[in-house]
Amino acid sequence: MNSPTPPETPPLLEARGLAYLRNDEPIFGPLSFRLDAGDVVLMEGDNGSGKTTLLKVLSGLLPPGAGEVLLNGEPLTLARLSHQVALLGHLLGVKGELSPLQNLRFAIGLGGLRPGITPYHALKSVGLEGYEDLPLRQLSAGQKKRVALARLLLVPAALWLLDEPYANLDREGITLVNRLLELHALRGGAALITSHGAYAYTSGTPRRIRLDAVDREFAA
Amino acid sequence: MNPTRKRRLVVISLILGAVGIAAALTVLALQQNITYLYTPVEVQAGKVPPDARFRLGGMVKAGSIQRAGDSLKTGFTVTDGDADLAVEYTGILPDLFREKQSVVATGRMEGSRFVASEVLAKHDENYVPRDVAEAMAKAHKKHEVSEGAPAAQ
Amino acid sequence: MNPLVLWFHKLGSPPYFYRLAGRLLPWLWGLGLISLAVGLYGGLVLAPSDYQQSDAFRIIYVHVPSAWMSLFIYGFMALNGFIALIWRIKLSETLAMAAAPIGAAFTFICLATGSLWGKPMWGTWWTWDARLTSELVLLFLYFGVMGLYQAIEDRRQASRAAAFLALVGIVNLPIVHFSVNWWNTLHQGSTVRLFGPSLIDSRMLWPLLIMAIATKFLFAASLLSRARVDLLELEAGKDWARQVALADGDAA
Amino acid sequence: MSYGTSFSACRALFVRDFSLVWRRRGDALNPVLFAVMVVVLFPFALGPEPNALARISAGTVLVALLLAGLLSLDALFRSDFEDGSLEQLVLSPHPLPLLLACKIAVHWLTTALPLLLVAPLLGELLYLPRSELPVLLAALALSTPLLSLIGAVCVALTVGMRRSGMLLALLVLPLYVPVLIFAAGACNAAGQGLPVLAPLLWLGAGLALTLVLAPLACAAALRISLS
Repeated sequence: MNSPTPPETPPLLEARGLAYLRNDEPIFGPLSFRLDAGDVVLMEGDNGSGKTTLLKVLSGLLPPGAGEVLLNGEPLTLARLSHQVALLGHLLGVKGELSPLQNLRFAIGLGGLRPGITPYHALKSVGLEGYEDLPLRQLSAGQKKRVALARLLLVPAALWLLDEPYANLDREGITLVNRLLELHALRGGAALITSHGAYAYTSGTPRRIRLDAVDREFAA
Repeated sequence: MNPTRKRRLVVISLILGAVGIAAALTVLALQQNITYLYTPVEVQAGKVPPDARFRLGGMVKAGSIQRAGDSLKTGFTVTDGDADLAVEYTGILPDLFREKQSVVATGRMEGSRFVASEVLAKHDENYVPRDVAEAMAKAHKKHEVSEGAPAAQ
Repeated sequence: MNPLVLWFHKLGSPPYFYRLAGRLLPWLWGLGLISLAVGLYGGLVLAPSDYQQSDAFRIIYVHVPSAWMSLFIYGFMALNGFIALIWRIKLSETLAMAAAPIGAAFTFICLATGSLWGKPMWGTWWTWDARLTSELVLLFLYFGVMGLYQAIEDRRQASRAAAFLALVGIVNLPIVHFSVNWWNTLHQGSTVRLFGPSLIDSRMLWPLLIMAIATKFLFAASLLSRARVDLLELEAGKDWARQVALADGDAA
Repeated sequence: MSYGTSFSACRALFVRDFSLVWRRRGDALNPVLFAVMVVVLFPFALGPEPNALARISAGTVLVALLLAGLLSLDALFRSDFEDGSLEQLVLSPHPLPLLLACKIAVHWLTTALPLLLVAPLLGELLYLPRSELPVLLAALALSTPLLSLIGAVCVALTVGMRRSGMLLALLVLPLYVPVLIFAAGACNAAGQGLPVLAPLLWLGAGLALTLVLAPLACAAALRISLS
């Protein structure tokens, strides 16, 4: 995973003519794009343009209305759902009653552990040293988000799907997200992040996709 | 083995195992025989424990109905062909209650008599026009007399 | 492609189904009402009265066909639900959900007429025996399917969830059907048999069979009427639906 | 790179759900209190005559426990759905039916098992004949897992709804009827000295099937309601 990806390997994630309909109303799409190892793509769109829905379709939570999602060249099915995907949604998936450490241990049990890192390390690198055993309920919204970011560091998923990762974060937190994304890209991972445009991934030159620009085809 | 296929195999073998266990338990349960009602022969064989409230099923024996003149009390005999049981009931009987009619009575044994608190008539799945029934009755009359005679003794 | 498969594909397309159903409907209603009239006349007037139950047995001409329909429609609903869940065919979702209230109505008729019949014959309106209880559970299952369908906003998700519930509830069907054979119940066994001779005189049987056919036609007719409206609502954004609405507006 | 074994995923789920229940241990007692309250209402309504109460005692305890279980059912996926943990569960690389089976098991252990433990007390309140108690407990031991499993499938179907209480009851109760009939049948038979094995065997057969099929159905239902 750490070696640079040769060009002939299939892309980590590919969307082909992807669209989603609710009550026959198109939510987004059709959309085609690909993500290779090392890519960070910023998915921009206004509120209600279907960013969250897109991430749910890409992670396999929602069946696509049209088109298909390919992970490593293979179509996404229920059986091979998300072995490679970590989703950070609007809802963080952490429990207020439990401490950061307990939350992370559960995430590891569920999703596996990336070699060479421990929950303590992960909490330290998101700036939560000293908060390991406090119930999450007592932390601020931004700190909860950091716990969720620490989860991404721990689980061995190559593809990160982040829904508005900058929301609720202070300036320092925003730089933290950018640093984590850079690190992930350098390690051969890829990330798709959504934003309504107020904040953005600034380091490097990320590819940007406008979600509301229907019918625009993006090739890598 | 490919993980998808392995998972499918596990699921299928689990389902088969569950179906097997369920089938075995069902066979055992069917041997136990859940009864909605007991017949006189079962009652006399002692299958019903004393003091149990149960349903008695059978045919009202011809000529066994005795109505008390001054009350709603009715006595009759329920038979299943092999055994008879005297039944006592106080109350209004359903329209269909008559001789040679299937009935289901709920109650308990008091001595050798069955005291019913409820009597329901069970009609069978046969529907016959009245004229046909009369014709059949005529044709079978001789047969029925010879059949009824030993039971009356 | 096989012409039959092709036809099914065509049938699955809402505009085609809408037009086909529109053409079939007058026939189905007509045949249904005619056979209903014939069946009722035959059952209530022509059929001789029973030697035991005299005229009370005539409830059979409403009770038994609705009992058959209550099971048949549930099976139909579950089958369409299965197709909807596996192949995600919109028409199947619509048909399954359109069938539920009709099935509930037949189940209710069956229970009500059975109750009316039970009072004079058995001596009770209701008894908790296996056949009656499982039929009541069937009614509740219909209510559950309808309630779940109403409760979810997204129509297609709602019909998939409700179809799933219908599939879970299908365990009840064999219980209803075989309850009289499995347990020694107050309810009598089946009179009309698919295999072997029926236990009913032919003069009494034919109106019953006509009524069975009439209820099938009436079910098909009301199902198609309901499904047409539902499809139009579901596809309100599509061109064909707009054209239908415009045509109706012109006609009015 | 390892995704961990399914066993460790189940263990993590057990550990988390039990610690959550421990953190909210006050709530965990509510079903028990509810069942006690329901049972206490019966002597008020029917009069305190021991014979009358004894006749209905087994059935009343069964219904009280069934209703208490129904009330606690709604919480099975509620908090996981509201904080996004349910999405993480569905996205886990491990078989969803297995994970759900673990969740249902924790739910049964923390809500139904306490009810099972107070059942003798509830029976005592209603003058349950001593001879019926073992049969009642056996029937409960077989039927409460069945109720949890069947209930979980219905909860999974209503998981996205804000107010699902009445609807859930409408979906669940028809499916509970056969379980209740067999459990009550065993108790009644015991009360009259009739053989009790057959209804218990039916419950066992149902449990064996549901144990495998309900988690699969629950997973399918959950995917429908999350979409």
